[in-house]
Amino acid sequence: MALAQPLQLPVDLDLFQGPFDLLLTLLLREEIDLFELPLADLVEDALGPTPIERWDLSTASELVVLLAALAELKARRLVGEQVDEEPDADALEARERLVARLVAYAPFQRAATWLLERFSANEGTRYRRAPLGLATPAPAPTEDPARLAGALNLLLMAPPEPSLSHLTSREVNMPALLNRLRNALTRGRSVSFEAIVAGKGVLEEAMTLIAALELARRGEATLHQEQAFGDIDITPTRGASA
Amino acid sequence: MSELGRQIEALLFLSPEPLSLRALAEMTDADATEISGALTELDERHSAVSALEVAEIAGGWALRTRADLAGVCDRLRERPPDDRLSPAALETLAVVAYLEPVSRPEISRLRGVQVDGTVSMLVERGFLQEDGRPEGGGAMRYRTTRTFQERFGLKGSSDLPPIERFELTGPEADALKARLSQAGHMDEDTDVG
Amino acid sequence: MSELGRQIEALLFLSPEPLSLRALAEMTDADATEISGALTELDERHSAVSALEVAEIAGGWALRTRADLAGVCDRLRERPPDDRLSPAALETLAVVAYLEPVSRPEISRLRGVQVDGTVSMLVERGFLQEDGRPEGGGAMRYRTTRTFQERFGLKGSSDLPPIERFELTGPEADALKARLSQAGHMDEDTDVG
Repeated sequence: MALAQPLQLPVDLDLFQGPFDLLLTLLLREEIDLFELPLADLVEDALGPTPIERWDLSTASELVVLLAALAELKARRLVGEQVDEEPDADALEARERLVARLVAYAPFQRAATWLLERFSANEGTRYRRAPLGLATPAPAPTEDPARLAGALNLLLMAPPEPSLSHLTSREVNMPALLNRLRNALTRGRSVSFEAIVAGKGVLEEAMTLIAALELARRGEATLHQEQAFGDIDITPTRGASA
Repeated sequence: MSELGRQIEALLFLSPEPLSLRALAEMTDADATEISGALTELDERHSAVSALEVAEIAGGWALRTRADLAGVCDRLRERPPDDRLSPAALETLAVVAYLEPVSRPEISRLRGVQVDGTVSMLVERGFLQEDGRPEGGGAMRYRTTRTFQERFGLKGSSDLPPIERFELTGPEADALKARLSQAGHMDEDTDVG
Repeated sequence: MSELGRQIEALLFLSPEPLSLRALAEMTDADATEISGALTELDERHSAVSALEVAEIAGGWALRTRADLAGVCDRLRERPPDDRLSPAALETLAVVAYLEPVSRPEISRLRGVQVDGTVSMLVERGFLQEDGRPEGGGAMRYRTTRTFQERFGLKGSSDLPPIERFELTGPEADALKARLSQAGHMDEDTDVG
């Protein structure tokens, strides 16, 4: 990597960050004419109320002393004076101190250039900044989502047809029972209720009883029961049957 | 990838800051050699095709997005409007990075300017932090931060070139002195006024 | 992996919350079909060996660590956070503890640095609390909390070690000195200089 050359700073008054920049520029870029530098403006900017970085007062005063001495030398030369002598002692001292500080500071200026390269080189990478709490890993599953589907499916299924098996396995209807009773009564003088319903289901038994009661109501038969819960004799009424 | 590699990937992914070898070792019950091996393995797996890379940075290891994806990343997370640093800010950072902990008056003396505003700005942007006052009182001293190391791609606070490398060479310093002595004595021919 | 896949990986990696298909599409200038394809591709690349997985969660897509790594992730979470007080925090706490109630501008003047960030952080961490504005208006003032006292093992707000040296001079310093003595933190005749 090439080291930044503090001796080759760009000449741009807006870029002066401090007295050292100005000093370097003045000393090392001879094409800047001292008289072209708006010295008063520089000093005012540097020490005024609103600079980004006000010049350190002692540094600024040393620089001003030096600049004044240089300006004086130059002015005398311009009017044709022979100028051999050194600037005055103050200016010499200021010069020594400034050079020493310049030499001491130069490494940091170069390091700043190195930092700038790093700054640019690392511009693209981005770090994750999610707080730890937010970055919850997937918890180990303790429930099977299939159970959810199962639960909903139960709600979505059509209800089963109610079973009629406990009621009857066969068609039972009243007109058929009445006809069966009437047929039985034509064959004998009387029939036993129990004989008729033997082997039938409870429902058919109950409906046969209702059919017998219906025949009695219509006057086609009489019912006789010897004792409670005993058999019932069903006897056709004389002349009632066809 | 090894189980240790997977564990390290998970840790680097979750951690909001770079993790040191030691921290990784503690959390995975592995030793430093194993960790280093797993980091290499992890980096190799990512290097081929991934948007991510394993980086040694700011005193530890981190997963980060690759530089070529900066464009799309900025669409998610806008960069601060002025991400640039002025020469004044860079020089101040250089002084602090090499001399830390160092106080504002010390930086000022070295730079020849008052640095209060610049230091405050650098603290605000997270590149500098306060580091206490010296025993016996005195000005607050500053040091660079982990953010500084991350942003400048430094592995740690000592990951800087030796300052000697930046010093003016003897001849350079002598030339400077000579030039200054000659200033005002420029050759009449070149002097057009 | 496709460039779109890489972009999406970077976005999911950086985002602290899941990103919707629409958000991903906007940031990558791709359409939903392309995004879905790239998500599948990304998931496949991660599924084989990675510690991470692409998950559709809470209305969007996210990268997250796999469930089988919960153990090591918990060890990261359980690590004691670095909650040491920075020098800036300690000094700010000291100013508030001895002078409370005290405003940010007052702390700032005494410390010679901006304290907004530090005060906010201390409020967030429960060491400081707001204590109202002075009669007639002015900046919000702060005082220390019970948490602060517990952390420092103090029995109460007046249970602070006495100030034994006071070297500042000037009108502001005199006012400061009066305030410290009134609060019982310093003897009237404490050595000046």
